[in-house]
Amino acid sequence: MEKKLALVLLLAPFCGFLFNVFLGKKAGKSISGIIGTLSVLISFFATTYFFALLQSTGQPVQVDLFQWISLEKFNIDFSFLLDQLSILWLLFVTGIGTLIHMYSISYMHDDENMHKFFAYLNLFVFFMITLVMGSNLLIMFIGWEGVGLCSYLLIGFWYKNQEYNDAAKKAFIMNRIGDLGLLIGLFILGYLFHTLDYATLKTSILSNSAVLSNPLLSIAALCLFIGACGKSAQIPLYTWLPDAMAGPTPVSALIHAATMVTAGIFMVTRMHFLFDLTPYVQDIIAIVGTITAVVAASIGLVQTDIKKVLAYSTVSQLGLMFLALGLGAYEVAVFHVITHAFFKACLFLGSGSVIHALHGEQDMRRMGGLRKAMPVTFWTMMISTLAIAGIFPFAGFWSKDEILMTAFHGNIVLWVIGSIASIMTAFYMFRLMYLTFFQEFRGTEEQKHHLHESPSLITIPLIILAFLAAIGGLISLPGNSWLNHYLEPFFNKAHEAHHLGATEYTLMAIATAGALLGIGIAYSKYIKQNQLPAEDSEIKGIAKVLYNKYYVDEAYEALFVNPLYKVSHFFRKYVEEAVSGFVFGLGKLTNEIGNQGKSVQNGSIGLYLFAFVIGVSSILIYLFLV
Amino acid sequence: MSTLLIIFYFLSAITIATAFLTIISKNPIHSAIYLVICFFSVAGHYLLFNAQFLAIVHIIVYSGAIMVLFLFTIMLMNLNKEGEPHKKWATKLAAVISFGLICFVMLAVFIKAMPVIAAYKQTGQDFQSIKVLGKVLLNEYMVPFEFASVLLLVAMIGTVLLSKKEKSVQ
Amino acid sequence: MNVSFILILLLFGAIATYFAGDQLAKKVALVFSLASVAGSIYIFNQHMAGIDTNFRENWISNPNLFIALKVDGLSVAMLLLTTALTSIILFSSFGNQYNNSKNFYALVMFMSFAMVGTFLSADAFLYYIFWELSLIPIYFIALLWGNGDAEERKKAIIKFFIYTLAGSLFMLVAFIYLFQKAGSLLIGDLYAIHLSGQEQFWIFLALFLAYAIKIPIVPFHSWQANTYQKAPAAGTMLLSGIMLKMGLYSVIRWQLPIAPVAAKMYMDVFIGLSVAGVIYGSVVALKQKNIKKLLAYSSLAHVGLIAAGAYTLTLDGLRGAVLQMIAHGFVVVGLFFAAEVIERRFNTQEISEMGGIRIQDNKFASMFMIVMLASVALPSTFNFIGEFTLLYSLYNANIWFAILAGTTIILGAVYMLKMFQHVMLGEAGAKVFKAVTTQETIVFVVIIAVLLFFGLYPKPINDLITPALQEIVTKINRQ
Amino acid sequence: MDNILQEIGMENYIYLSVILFCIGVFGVLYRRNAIIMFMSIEIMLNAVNLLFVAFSTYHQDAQGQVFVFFSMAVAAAEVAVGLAILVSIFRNLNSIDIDNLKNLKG
Repeated sequence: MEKKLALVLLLAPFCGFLFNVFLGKKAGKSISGIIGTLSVLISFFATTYFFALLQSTGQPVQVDLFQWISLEKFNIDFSFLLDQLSILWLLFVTGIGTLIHMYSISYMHDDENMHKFFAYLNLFVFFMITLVMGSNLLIMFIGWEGVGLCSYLLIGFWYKNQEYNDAAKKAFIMNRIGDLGLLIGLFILGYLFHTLDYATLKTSILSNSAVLSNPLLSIAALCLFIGACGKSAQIPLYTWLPDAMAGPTPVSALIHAATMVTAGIFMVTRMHFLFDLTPYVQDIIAIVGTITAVVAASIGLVQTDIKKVLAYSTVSQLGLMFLALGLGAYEVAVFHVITHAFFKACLFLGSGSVIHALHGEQDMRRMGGLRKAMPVTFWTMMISTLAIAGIFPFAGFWSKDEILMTAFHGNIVLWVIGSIASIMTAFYMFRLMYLTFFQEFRGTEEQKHHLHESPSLITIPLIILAFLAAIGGLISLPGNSWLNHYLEPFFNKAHEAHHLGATEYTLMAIATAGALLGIGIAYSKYIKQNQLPAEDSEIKGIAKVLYNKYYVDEAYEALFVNPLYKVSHFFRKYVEEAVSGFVFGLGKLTNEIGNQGKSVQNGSIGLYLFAFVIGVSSILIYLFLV
Repeated sequence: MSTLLIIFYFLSAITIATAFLTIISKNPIHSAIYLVICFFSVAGHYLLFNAQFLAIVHIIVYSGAIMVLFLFTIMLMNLNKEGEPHKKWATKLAAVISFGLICFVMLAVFIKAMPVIAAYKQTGQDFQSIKVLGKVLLNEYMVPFEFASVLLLVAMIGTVLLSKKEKSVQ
Repeated sequence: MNVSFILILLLFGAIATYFAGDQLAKKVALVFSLASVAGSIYIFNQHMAGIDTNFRENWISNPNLFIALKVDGLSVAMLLLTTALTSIILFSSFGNQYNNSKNFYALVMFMSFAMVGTFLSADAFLYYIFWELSLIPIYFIALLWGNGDAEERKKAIIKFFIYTLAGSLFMLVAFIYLFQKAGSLLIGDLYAIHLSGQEQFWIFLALFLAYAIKIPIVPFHSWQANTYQKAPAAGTMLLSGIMLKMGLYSVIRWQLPIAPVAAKMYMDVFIGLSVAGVIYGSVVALKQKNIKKLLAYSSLAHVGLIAAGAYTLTLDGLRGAVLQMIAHGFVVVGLFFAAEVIERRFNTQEISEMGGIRIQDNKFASMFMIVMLASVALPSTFNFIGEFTLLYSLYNANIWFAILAGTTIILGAVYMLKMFQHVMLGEAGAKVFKAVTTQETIVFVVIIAVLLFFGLYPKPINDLITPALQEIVTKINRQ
Repeated sequence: MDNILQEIGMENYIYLSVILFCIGVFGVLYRRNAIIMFMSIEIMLNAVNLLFVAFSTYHQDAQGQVFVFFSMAVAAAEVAVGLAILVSIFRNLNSIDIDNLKNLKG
């Protein structure tokens, strides 16, 4: 029964995918969308069943299908595991997935390839479920690469535009760089422990104390983290995520905010027993996370494309999650993943609603004053913005506060930088809100004429998500955390409750004050002084550096891409020619020897006879005298 | 020094001298004449071995048939004059070198291969009379013998064909 | 019934195709090749059931040579691959009109015969004959039905022919030497002889030359790209799909077990060379403008990885190599067929002259994409199984090999996606892309089905090849 | 019956044959006249025949002599054919100088 239901959970989106691929066009847009949504909804219901089951029995469900890859020392099975962590992830993946599918029915309605869009989305959900449910690292890897593929397909959904295709390609390749790291990590683990199964891996790592001194263990952890960097857009592999905004907005919401990019966090949490044993790697994770958080936030300060702002905000928030991971506070990171999924999905969907209303306009300088025309969008986005800014009592407040608190206890520098990042977050999010919804509309007359609130298929998901963004913090209140309690069996340790002292309250106050500070600056700048971000050509000074994302793309281009192409050119032009020339040269040499030899064969019998005598003499000498 | 040895040296001297003269005579007719003498001396060697039959056959085949053929051909081509142009010195040098080389090599080979002979085998059996040879030839070597006749036949036909004047070619 | 009937079937098929006339030739060829597929499956069943289908007959008593065919997991796997791919290739060329098509199809069948013979032979002399025999049909196929300027083509094809022929002569020398030592060329006898390290080195090197040219391993690859480009699609598929595998198969079957000491001693050198080929092929592919050349270099990278895996001398490496050989066979046939489908319509191989195909024919784009993704080893495709196993075995040899060879994961994605982007995506160009025909679709569907099925469930192949490879590993580790 | 070699010695025959043979070789290389070259070849053949007979006596075996017979038969055939060829060459070229015969060059 469990096995069948688990397969239903896994395969429902896949069936949706197959339906949309083969019959979607014939079935029509509405049917295609409904089937797509339903298939994810089925998965969601199946997940809730497992959630309930887990709550009642407390036993994870393991589903073994068949042997997949055999190696000399061990086999890798096709099997799935439904434990606390994976069910938690599945809940919000399928839940938010359903909402976004629903949203897309309306959002993508004008697109001629809507059935394909739903096919890809379903495929994505399928791979995401595989990623989460896999009971060993390699099954996870199937999902890991699969979601990358879907991300590629969806970013390049409007494939007529080659720039979008470039963005899609970039995303895939950046991910692949991380994937290589991940694979190497897998190899090391396989080599050390002869298994890739989570449970077995855990017991063998924990039971084998000799391996602790093995530097390979740290290398493995580092390699896994490189993989996570690629998928979760951390420095140095983050540049694909902002570009990925080329895809349709629901894609940005689902893949590039709520689910796929959290796969890195999922994986690190999964392998927490490994990272716990490698403190150096944990330090690296924390530092990388913090730097990413502040760098991405600083770039977000000056972006003018509404989706780019959200994208950098996502990178920054992911950085904060990695900060938590690096400090060993996995449950805190998970908490932030969930709240972030709520409010960021809501923000993206809201921005999608705005873009939809403006017929594709994404530049905030051409927006403004939409508050009245789109009240539902405005209020839902406002709630989410408050949540991401960390205002009491919205969800973001609790989760971000926990991260900063952990940072404070871990290392004061990390805390300071993290706090700066969150102040920046408050600033640019409110900048976004002010520019989009307040003051006067700055677009064309025609756009103004068509301004309207989005249909209910779009607003309902927004409302639900906003609601979740508002109250999501309840699942893990300090001192009495349901989430921590829920995850206890997974982490295999009783969670020591924070006891809330004066320090904690002070920290909360500082965080709130910081957020308010950010909001205040934004208010004074964009409401009081009514400033507008400068046009592209007028951006100067440090803002220009920020606007151009610290020229990281250009640097990568100059450092890696161009040399690679140069080498390729060199190989193709010269080395290939040389090798080929060498071979041809051998042929020519033979020819030349033949030509020279030809003149000896001049038909003179005397010469032949002479050669003959010499030959006979040589043979005789060789046979009898040597 | 026994008589046989004297005869041997005498015959050998004739053989080598005439062979050499054959080679260096300017006039082909002279060469042919010297060759005949050379063949006769070789026949003398055969007689020395007591191989009378072979000696006779040798005289008939070589001195008789082959030499007559040679002479006829020379006459036919009207070559009885000393008109051969000289070869280049390089060719001559090459000839001398190969002569020396092959001479040296073969002698070296034979000397190296020669067993230390204390006494020669002497079975006392008759092994080279016509009677014995005939038996060997027609028993053990029956098939090659027949083939030799075929060979001669073929050679005859071939010769006729080759030396026939082609009518089509003017 | 022993395995020789498949050879007879294929040879007879070639003859029958020739006499069937231009009209019927392709159908006759397809029928016979499908029959050979059925025969291979029969052999597979017999083999799995443990029934001996080996064949051995005295051929020449002095020197002591046999007509010996060996059926073990490895050769059955290659047999299945060859017959299946031959059918696919034959079927895929139905869309082309060839002059003298009876000659063409008969040659393809004959080539299949020779290649199957190579895979099955258990006597080095027989093996050598088949090995060389397979060169003749492909030479004519490429020369007579190829594309591009006739002079240029002739140059490229003759280069290929002489190059590979020269390589195999070294192999012949090695076998003659081995014959003197062993007194027979039966594979078992060759495995059993004891050679000194010095002798092994030279034998290994001679065989390496033959195989390195065939596979090809950098720097012996310079025949490849041009030949692939000039040969007709079917010829390219035969070359890249099956003929390359002859080299790889021979490494596993002949080279490693005959000269294991040398193989171990110089393991790093040969792995290094192969890995260099991986990187080199990938990097060169980045800048290719001709689609068939690009695929040729990508193939170079992939087979480099396979060879590297085989030279690790571990069960994992060999198993990965065989799995990847099969997977690569299907993928590369699919890719070259896709190139051919485009060429049929656009009449060009230049990537710059393509583009906007997806918008015109989405079905083709999807199928091409799946094959391409398999080629970059996306998990759940067959190639991933092979590549994962290979990289894992390389890791066990040396972590740097794994990392360097692993760059193919990245670079492969770069050049393949770039190619896909410029060939398939973008606005529709001036050229009209007619929708793929049913016949073309069937080819793709078969290939994709194989790739996905074994990507998820490789156990049948695994069970087939593992005992045979285990035995070879034991042979390698003897003494 | 006495063995003649007892008196003369095997090695003397060998020397004689070798010298005769070498004279033949020398003649072939030295002369350009095809007929003389032919004669040189005959000298070489004779040298070999002589050695055959010598060894036949040495081994007290008739086989050597049998071979001489065959050798003579072959020589006869060879001379007949060879001279016929020469005659036809002479007819065509009006010369039998081998330096003029360069058709072997191909």
